[in-house]
Amino acid sequence: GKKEEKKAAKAVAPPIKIGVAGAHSGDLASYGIPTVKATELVVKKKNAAGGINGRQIEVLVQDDACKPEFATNAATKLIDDGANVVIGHICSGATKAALSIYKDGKIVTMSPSATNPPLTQSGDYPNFFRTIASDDAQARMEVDFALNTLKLKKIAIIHDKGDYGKGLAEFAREFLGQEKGAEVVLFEGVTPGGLDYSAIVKKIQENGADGVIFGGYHPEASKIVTAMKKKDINIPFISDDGVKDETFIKVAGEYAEGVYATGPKDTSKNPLTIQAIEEHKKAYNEDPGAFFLNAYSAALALVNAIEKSGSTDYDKIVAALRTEPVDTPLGSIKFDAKGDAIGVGFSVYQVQNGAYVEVQ
Amino acid sequence: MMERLLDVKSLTMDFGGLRAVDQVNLDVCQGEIVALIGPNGAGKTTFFNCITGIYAPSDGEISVIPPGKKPIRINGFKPHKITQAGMARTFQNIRLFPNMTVLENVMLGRHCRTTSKILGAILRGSHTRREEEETVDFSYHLLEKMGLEKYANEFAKNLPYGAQRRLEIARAMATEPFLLLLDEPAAGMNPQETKELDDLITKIKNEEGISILLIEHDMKLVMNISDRIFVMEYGREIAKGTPLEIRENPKVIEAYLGEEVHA
Amino acid sequence: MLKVNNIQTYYGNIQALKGITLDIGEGEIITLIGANGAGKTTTLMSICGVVPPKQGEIFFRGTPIHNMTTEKIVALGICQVPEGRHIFPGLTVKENLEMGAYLRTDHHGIKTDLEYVLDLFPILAQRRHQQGGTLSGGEQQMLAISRALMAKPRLLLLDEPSLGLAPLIIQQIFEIIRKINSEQKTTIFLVEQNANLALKVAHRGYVMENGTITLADSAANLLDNEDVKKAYLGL
Amino acid sequence: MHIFEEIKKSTITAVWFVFLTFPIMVIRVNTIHKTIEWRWDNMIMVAVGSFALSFVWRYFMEHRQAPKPEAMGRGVPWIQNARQAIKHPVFFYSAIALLTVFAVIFPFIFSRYQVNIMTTALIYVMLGLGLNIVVGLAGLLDLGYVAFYAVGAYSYALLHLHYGLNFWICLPLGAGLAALFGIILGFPVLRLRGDYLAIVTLGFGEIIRLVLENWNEFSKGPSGIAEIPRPPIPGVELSLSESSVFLYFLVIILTLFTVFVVNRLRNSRIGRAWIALREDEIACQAMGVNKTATKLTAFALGATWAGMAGVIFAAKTTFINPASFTFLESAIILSIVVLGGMGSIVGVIASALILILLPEYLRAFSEYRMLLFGAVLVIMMVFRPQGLVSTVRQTYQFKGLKKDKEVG
Amino acid sequence: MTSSFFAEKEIYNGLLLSRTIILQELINFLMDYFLELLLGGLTKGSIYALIALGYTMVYGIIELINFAHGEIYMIGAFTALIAASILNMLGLGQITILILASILAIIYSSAYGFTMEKIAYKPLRHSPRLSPLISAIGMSIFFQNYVLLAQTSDFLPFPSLLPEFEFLQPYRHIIRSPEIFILFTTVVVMVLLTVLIKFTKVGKAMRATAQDRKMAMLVGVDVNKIISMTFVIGSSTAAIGGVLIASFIGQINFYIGFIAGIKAFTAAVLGGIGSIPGAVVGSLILGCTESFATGYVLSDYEDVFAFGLLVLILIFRPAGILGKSSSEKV
Ligand SMILES: Nc1ncnc2c1ncn2[C@@H]1O[C@H](COP(=O)(O)OP(=O)(O)OP(=O)(O)O)[C@@H](O)[C@H]1O
Ligand SMILES: Nc1ncnc2c1ncn2[C@@H]1O[C@H](COP(=O)(O)OP(=O)(O)OP(=O)(O)O)[C@@H](O)[C@H]1O
Ligand SMILES: [Mg+2]
Ligand SMILES: [Mg+2]
Repeated sequence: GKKEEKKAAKAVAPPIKIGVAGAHSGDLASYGIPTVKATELVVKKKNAAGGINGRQIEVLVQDDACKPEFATNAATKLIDDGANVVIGHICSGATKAALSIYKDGKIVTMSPSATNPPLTQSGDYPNFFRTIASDDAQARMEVDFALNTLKLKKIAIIHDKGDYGKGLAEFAREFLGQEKGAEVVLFEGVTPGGLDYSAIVKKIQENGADGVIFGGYHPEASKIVTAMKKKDINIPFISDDGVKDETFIKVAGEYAEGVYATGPKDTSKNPLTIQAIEEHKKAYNEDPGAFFLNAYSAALALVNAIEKSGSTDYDKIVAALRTEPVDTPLGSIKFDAKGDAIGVGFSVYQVQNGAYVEVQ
Repeated sequence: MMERLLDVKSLTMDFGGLRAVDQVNLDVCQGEIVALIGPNGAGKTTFFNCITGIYAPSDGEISVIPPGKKPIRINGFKPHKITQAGMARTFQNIRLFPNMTVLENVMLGRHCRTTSKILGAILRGSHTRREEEETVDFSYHLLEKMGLEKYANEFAKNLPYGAQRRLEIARAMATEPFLLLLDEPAAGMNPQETKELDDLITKIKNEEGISILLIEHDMKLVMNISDRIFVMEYGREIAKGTPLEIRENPKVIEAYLGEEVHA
Repeated sequence: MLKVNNIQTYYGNIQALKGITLDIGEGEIITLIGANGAGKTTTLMSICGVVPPKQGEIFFRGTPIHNMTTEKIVALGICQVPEGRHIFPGLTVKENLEMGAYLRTDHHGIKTDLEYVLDLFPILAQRRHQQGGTLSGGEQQMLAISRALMAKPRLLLLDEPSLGLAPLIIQQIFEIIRKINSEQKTTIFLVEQNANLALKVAHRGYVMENGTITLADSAANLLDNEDVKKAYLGL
Repeated sequence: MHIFEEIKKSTITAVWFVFLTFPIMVIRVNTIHKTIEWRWDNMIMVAVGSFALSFVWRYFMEHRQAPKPEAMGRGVPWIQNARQAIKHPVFFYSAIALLTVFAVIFPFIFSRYQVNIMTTALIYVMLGLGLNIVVGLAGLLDLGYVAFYAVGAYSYALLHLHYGLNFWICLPLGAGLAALFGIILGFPVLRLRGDYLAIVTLGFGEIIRLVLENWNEFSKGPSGIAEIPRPPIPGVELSLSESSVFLYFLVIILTLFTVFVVNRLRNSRIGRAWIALREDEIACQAMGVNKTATKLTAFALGATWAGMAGVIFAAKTTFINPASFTFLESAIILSIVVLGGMGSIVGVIASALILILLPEYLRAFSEYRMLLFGAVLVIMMVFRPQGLVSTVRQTYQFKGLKKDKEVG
Repeated sequence: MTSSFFAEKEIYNGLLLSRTIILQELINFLMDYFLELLLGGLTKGSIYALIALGYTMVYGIIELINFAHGEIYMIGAFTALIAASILNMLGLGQITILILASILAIIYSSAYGFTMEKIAYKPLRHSPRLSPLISAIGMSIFFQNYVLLAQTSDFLPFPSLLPEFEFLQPYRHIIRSPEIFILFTTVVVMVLLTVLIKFTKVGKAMRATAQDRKMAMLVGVDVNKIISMTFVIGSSTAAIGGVLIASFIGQINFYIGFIAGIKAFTAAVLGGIGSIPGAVVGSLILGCTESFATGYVLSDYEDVFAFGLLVLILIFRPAGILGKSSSEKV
């Protein structure tokens, strides 16, 4: 009797729905798909352990191809389908387009990868959170590192024309302009997906740069680094989170040696990280892709907030996100009033002997 | 002396090294049917293309003189300007608008004689409506004259060959030319149909007052209807005159006619 | 040689041939005359498999060809000079002629034949390296006929070969027809508007009206036939 | 015997596809980890799938409306039997009435998501009809149509950002600016033929996008422009869902306006000149049509509609960045026109609804969505090569010069 | 920090010498820059060319802008990667792997090209001209997502299969053997294709088919076979491109075909679509334009320059650089 009742109650309790939105098709799919996988891993584990407060979790996946118009459709669709919280979107542009809809629907949204500063800093989107540092924070760190540690004087800033890479590059230029003792000798964008970057590399050399700051993702970075090394241009190459990715090292191989990249504090020894990557390997038989840990952390943070607040109420979740720290692969994090993660320390890494090593 | 309508002086056309038309002089007067004949590749079609603006001639002077108006030098004019000036043509290889109806083909000929613009087309004011009605009216009557009215709403491409030829003539006439250029109108017609064409062309001349310049290989037709004949060979003019004169001209017989017609 | 047995051919839903029966003996010149739109071109296209008949049979030297693809039919030795010339506009005159000999492998023979046709039409020899598409109408017609001659077919189908040609050349074309028929024993099936000339050169003739054959007789008899005279000879 | 033949054919197909998909479907290498995975189950799936599908494919191939063999020189007559039925007034008007009622109550019976995607689809109807003028009527293959769409969207965004102009002013302004761009592009390129024109327009589309991406000072670059206001009603505050309903009706009205205009243009002096130019440029000029001017009007008019759609698009998403204006977008709009049946209004509307709503409804298949979309494009083209609706030209009757219109 | 070999250093040294030498050095230096940009441009151009050749062939015969051609190239690269990985495990030598992987890539790309033609284009032979274009766009989307789903969305490193020649080592900052290899292959493929099309019987049949399909049938050409063959040849060049380019760049994913395809198509049109040498010339010009635009102006706008050049050239030569403007006889 009693047992059955309990079962029934469990079955009746409606599931908690987590929406996952991002690019799952098109050229940027590789940045969106890992997020889906991360969320699914977290949710599977949680469900196996009995769900959140006895409620199972359901994942709703929506593709936006990183396009604003699809993003708004995906957002309305998620709201229609009853999503309680959303992980996404992947690109800053799509995120911006979708946010006002989530805001209107009172849905907490947490992006693992949208780095555009105004998303949090403008204060327009109180429902927005992210587990990645904003462009300006990373740019600040890169610039400081370039000036203070590497003592560079003439810096070439290269970007991939995307909202992430270019945004970051713009900040780097701004910060360098404020500092004395260094100048930006080159500020240019390369065509993403280009077949050959030897011309821009040659130009870097031509302008006498003694260091490069690159804003963008690893495919372009590895092509540029390779071209530089092949032309014997051995100047420091500093990049961002989009490059601090195992794939970069594998693709660029020996040419990756010596490249700097900023990223969340060394998490590779964090047991949660090791565990998350193991889970991924087991489930998908391959290494996780870009922003996987950020997404994994976002999922953990949201699950935690719902669990701690004991409800799916918007205000309660927001409060819990701000007050309840949660252990994630990125460290123990909670969120500040604007929505940026506190506790995600950032450091500078360098590729040494085929692995990223924290240098600062 | 009849009024001149078309006056071509030493027209020359080169294609790379090939001189297709070489210093040809030709004129057409009011109320005349003039024929242009000559062996294959003599440059007749090229001559037409030059005076209708499809090719820009290498050298020479082309003027048209609309009846009662001043001469217009049309060298280098775009084709539509020339048509507007009053000279319309047909093509050796039929060039209709295959996926438009027969009536619409003719209505297109009215394009340069009508004026309604985009806004008119959208708002369809009284002017546009009237103009449209007139266009339909005019075109339909033209089809009747050419004996094509039963095909009015057929697609042009589905017409029998002879009807297509006549439709091309009708379309050209819709532009209200004073001079009509016909390039081998009888090609592909059997003797019976050629006879009908003969009557039609004469009718156009007499009833519509349109003068005609035609290229044709059917000597029966040419000799029957033309007032004057120009003969070309290798781009040059080798003879001109009345049908009788041409028929007897040994140069023409040797180059073009052969013995049969003579006999 | 060729037996056409009650074929019916459609364009979409429109029936162009309503049961055509013909036969052509080895070494004959047969002509098919009829008004515009009677279905002459369609008959030729059906024989070549371009517009395959929906019903009926066609045999070429005993082989059924009504279900074959065009290139297989052509390989059996049937060749057509189509209505509208269909010169390959971007190929030079010489290349056009070589395409005519596409299925032949005797290089030597091709070469002599090339010389032969260029001899027949000196203007083509002059234009040898000009692109086919820029030739004058009559030149194209000559090229189309020459191209067919290059194939050395057993059966030559000619669709209005005199179209657009100067009187002198027309005479020459008909001479050639007679010549290849008598010298090379090529069988010829001739569709012509110029019925007068056609009937003079042919052995037998068919008259076609609205997709059916209305008359079949020897050429001489047809020339004398009053109806034919009135309808097709313009007398 | 017959069945045996069929099975043999399908077996061959299956074997071929197993061979074809072997490296991609069965083996998966990861050069990062130097692992190789063999997925034999996929092979079985391919074998079974292609075996079964080949039956379906052949069945439909045999039953599809065989492309009419076109004999040399002349075309095929158009047979339109079904059209007669549709033309019947009772049927026609009741269908119209039903549609109207449906359109009006639509936002009130369906969710906001449905309303939103319907709005998007209608925007594409406008785009399709606009491009239809250029491609379908005038026969100019434009692969960079999205450029004008971008011009419209950015006009609104930037004019609002810098000058605070509101939606209602920007709507005509955006359309006008796009038309201007159409003319600017048109002048140099209109003498190009066919596919050369296509690639230049493609290039033009890319240039516009690249400029928007690179010229931060002007367009805010890749990070885009946010907070673009939705269309306001003066004096009324709209909630988000109210304003999406309002937008929906606005787009319905504009779509009707588009249909009206395109229909009128098509059966006018200008429309005939466009079609004639498409059919035979040389003959058309020789009949007294000014080629340049006529083509330019087609280009400019087509662009106008793209511009208008762009303004609405910006107002709908409230955020725009250059990522929305890629070549793929042009390709999809072109697909709408071709799939609809070139020059046909009803066809374009139908195919816009299909092609835009389809990926949305395919969301249920998540990752297979785009795969299916690609396949659907191919299949629809293969089975309806002439488009959903083939155009019929207007016919006229002459008894008392009364016109009998027929709209395709 | 290893400081680079700075060009300035040379100039600085020059200061110690006479002014004329400075000038000389400066000129050398500028020439050096120019030369390197040029070589970079040529390399990039020949990369485009390998894909553009297939585009042009297919266009030449059925007047279809085969948007899925880039995807065939991508599939070629993936096949080569898969083959190379397996062969590598078997412990074969680099050259052997290169050859075997290329052969497999060619076989599979051709098979895909062949099948694609049969499914998506052949049923559309008698359709309006734009229908196959849409079908091609559909194919392109399909193939991208097919590889995305069956393989991965990530970039995968591609082993560098191309041999390094010892004797080029001293000049390696200017040009390296992979680049020479690519340039060389492009030229060889171009010459072979030109000979095939211009001078062989098959080539003539291809051109005839392109110009008048029905007439080609009437002179005995098996049109279906010729078209299939064109697709097979075009796809093979794409596969060769796939192997060479991927091992030059070092990474591939499912999207590389689309980007390269658009550029290659542009190049083919620039050179005069349908013309084999045109495709190569157009590609080289495009590659150099991009290189110089980056080197001397601004790389942000390199594509703007590329397309701008396209527009300019087409305005003055409406049928591309080597394309024959087929003046229609009226
Ligand atoms: N665009 C062109 N390029 C090169 N040569 C040309 C071109 N157009 C015509 N020709 C050549 O110019 C000559 C004259 O051609 P045209 O068409 O004027 O002859 P025609 O007198 O009309 O002959 P036909 O009676 O056979 O039609 C021909 O030899 C032809 O080959
Ligand atoms: N492609 C086509 N589509 C539809 N109907 C066609 C097509 N081609 C020909 N027809 C029709 O078929 C009938 C026979 O045409 P065909 O061309 O065989 O006649 P023909 O005797 O060769 O006439 P001509 O003397 O004009 O060459 C005609 O009524 C014609 O309108
Ligand atoms: Mg002529
Ligand atoms: Mg005929």
